[in-house]
Amino acid sequence: MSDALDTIKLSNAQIAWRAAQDIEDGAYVNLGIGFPEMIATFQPEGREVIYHTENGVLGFGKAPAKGEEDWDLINAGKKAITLNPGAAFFHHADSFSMVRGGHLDLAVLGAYQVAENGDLANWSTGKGGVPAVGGAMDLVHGAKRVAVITDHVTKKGDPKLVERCTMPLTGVGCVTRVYTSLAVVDIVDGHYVLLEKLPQISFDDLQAVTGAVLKTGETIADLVVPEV
Amino acid sequence: MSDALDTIKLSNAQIAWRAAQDIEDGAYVNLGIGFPEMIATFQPEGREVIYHTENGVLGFGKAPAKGEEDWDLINAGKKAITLNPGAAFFHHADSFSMVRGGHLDLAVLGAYQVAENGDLANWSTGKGGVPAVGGAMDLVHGAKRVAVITDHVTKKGDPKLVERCTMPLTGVGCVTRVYTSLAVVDIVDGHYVLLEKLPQISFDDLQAVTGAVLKTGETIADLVVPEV
Amino acid sequence: MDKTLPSLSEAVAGIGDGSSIMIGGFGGSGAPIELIHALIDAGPKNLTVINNNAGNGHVGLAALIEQGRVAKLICSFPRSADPKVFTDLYLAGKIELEIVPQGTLAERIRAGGAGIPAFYTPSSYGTDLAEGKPVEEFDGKHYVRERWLKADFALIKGELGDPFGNLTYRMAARNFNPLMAMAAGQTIAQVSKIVPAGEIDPEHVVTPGIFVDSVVQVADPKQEETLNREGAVYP
Amino acid sequence: MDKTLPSLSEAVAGIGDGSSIMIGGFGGSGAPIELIHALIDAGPKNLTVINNNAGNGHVGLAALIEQGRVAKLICSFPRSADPKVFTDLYLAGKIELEIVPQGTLAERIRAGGAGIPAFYTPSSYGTDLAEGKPVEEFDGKHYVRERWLKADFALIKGELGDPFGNLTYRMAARNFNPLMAMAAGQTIAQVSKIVPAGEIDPEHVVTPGIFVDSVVQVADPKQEETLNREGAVYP
Repeated sequence: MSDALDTIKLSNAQIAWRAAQDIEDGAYVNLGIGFPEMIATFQPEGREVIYHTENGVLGFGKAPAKGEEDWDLINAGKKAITLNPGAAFFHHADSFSMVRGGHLDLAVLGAYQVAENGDLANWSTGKGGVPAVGGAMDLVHGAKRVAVITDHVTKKGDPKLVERCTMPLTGVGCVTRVYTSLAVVDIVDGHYVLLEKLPQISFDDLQAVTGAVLKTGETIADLVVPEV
Repeated sequence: MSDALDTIKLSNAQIAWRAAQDIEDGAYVNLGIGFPEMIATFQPEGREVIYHTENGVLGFGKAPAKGEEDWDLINAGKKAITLNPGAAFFHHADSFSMVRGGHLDLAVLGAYQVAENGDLANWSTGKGGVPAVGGAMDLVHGAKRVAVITDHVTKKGDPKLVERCTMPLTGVGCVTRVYTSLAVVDIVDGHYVLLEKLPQISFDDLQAVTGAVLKTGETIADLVVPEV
Repeated sequence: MDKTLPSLSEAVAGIGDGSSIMIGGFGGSGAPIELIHALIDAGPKNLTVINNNAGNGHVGLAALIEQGRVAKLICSFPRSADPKVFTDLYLAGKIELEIVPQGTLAERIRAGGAGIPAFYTPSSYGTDLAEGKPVEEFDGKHYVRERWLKADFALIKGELGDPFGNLTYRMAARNFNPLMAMAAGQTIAQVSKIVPAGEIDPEHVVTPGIFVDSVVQVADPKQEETLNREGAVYP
Repeated sequence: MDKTLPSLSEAVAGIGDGSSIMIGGFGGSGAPIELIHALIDAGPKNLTVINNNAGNGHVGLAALIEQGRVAKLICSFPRSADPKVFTDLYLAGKIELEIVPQGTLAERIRAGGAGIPAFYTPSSYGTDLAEGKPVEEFDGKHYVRERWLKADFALIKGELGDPFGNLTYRMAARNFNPLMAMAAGQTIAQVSKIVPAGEIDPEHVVTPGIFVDSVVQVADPKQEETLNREGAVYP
């Protein structure tokens, strides 16, 4: 099963592409460090999205050319960025006022596990090592919508969409939508609701690799993503 | 007695002059609206004092010439001010961070009553009308020293320095020094300690118009103030 | 992205009866007089207004109160040279008043904008204004718990504004304006000049555009103080 | 008023063993590398350091940790490309770590500077990081109570500074610096340039001088990122 999934599942870039399609024109968005940052690459033409980074920049743009980096102008992932017209700098308390105060339209984060009650685990595997949380526990509160992008299953094939998280929580009941390598799923009233799935996988096969019941609405749309 | 006091007591300007002598070079100071504002007039030569006003200005200077007022540049008393070099503007939350956060060296306020435990009543007579508190309840907390300037007695001759305030409190245990029209008094461990008195009044006469016991230290200095 | 609007009337058109409105300014400095007058023209009533003061004379906030539009005022200092309009209504029991220490008012609004539902402050401890509020001791000192303050709308006054809603202010006219911009469902700013995006140095932006919903230019804004010295009355 | 000092060594001379020190910066951006190196030279140990990270490579905060001067670190994210110095000491149980969510860290520091002893935040509710902290429900949602954070000293990095201690910052190097300036008993700032009083427009001051105790010029400050790419090691 897991092998079969590997041949049809979306790449990270494709998951990012799919998530990018739902970001409306004029949205204020924070993209988590790493994988979620890729979403900005796929911003649809004609839409203006204002990106926020925790370390005090609103309205940043693409990465600078190599050699053009200014290390005072970085994002939360410590990568060099550039500014778009209309950008602003501010300190960390103002930055997290934007986050916590409900001013962001969307935050997109990665996940170790997401539960059907909206709980998210993405900061610690709970296995020791050096703990590090960053801004994740703040980002899951306040943004009007919190979405997750993730592989549908772990490398071992275990479900990442579960009934209850077994790993240390980042936030409680915070996630409202999950974009996976196989499907797009909303979280509504403590249940998963399947919105889209890859046409190559049957509902039953998808349910089999999902750790909680997938409810469905009137229709299940095909999850169609171009090669990117 | 009250009539006799009237002939010897300091004027408001003289009380302000006396308070001004204790403000050290380099101090950050907030002067309450009205009477306390007069203290800035008597800043001793050679001392640089940085004045803070609640409405978001640090480092303001004298009033502008008549006709030169800019009504966007006012103090908490809504009077037009000017800026000294090194001034800064900030919003109200930052301004009260300076107040509440212990960054001011001194706040000087007027008083209806001061109690020997440091309680201050200066915002409401408790007699109805329109209540209005402004920044007084914030200023009494946070400044490293809170001083009061006041007539020693009310117009009716009642003591303003009392054992316990009978009027609505502005703050609890906040006042550390009182400059009156007859004396300079510290508040130490819940008691008044007389530091200076006008040479024209005897200790007993001063005690008679004071509503709580005046303790004394080793010496009582003469309160000597020029005509101003 | 273009948050600019062509007229004051469009800017306030969405404000309905019963709305709560933060209005910037400290006395006349930073008061969005033209937006308030547009609000008077628009007609909503039964408003809750959050402002440091209660207006002066017969313009701006005083005029809004005089027109009987304000059911409740949350402020720190409703006394001043000429707050007659408010005083008369208050003493007649026709307007509700919540008095908040000025620093607490600022912090409550900031907390509303910052997603902090409650905080502790030393201000007002042991006074009548702390009555009924939870008290806690930290490190041997007593503090009063205060709740955040939010509003449906904020009417604020800036100096420069751009299409993204980035704002600067003019001198002490800054006061409550940047805080209120953060704490309202919809923030409407009048500015002396709308400039193209990028013209405000990102280092000098005081209110980032994320806090602002619409920007309208009032090229030569009137000062409450000046209007009152001229004896102006609105409408 | 002249808060300028002629040398880094004088700026850090008052920092003794066992001090708590806030150090500005987010990663290398805004990190006062030269002040940290002067602190290494000065020699105090058993320090508690508050910083968003745990340093990188063998310069700045990482070097301070490597020299065994830091007993405890309060931070949000001690993981990064090369935090080997911290990681090794931590896994060997030789350094204490308090992990704080980044927004809570910023707000706790701001609260320390603003005289707010405690506040409620939704961040970390229901997680391991909220263990032992009071929880309260407001309007049907749960929040965790967090305490202010203060320090004996703050070492921060600005762009321009004047003799009054007024500061500006450079781009995203602002980050925690203005907050830490507010929350320390003594705030020591390195700036790229000291300018005469009045040269920083009062509208553009980010940290008003009241929050700053001393200012020292480091005309050409090094970036941690650049130093690490060069493989620099301090001392």
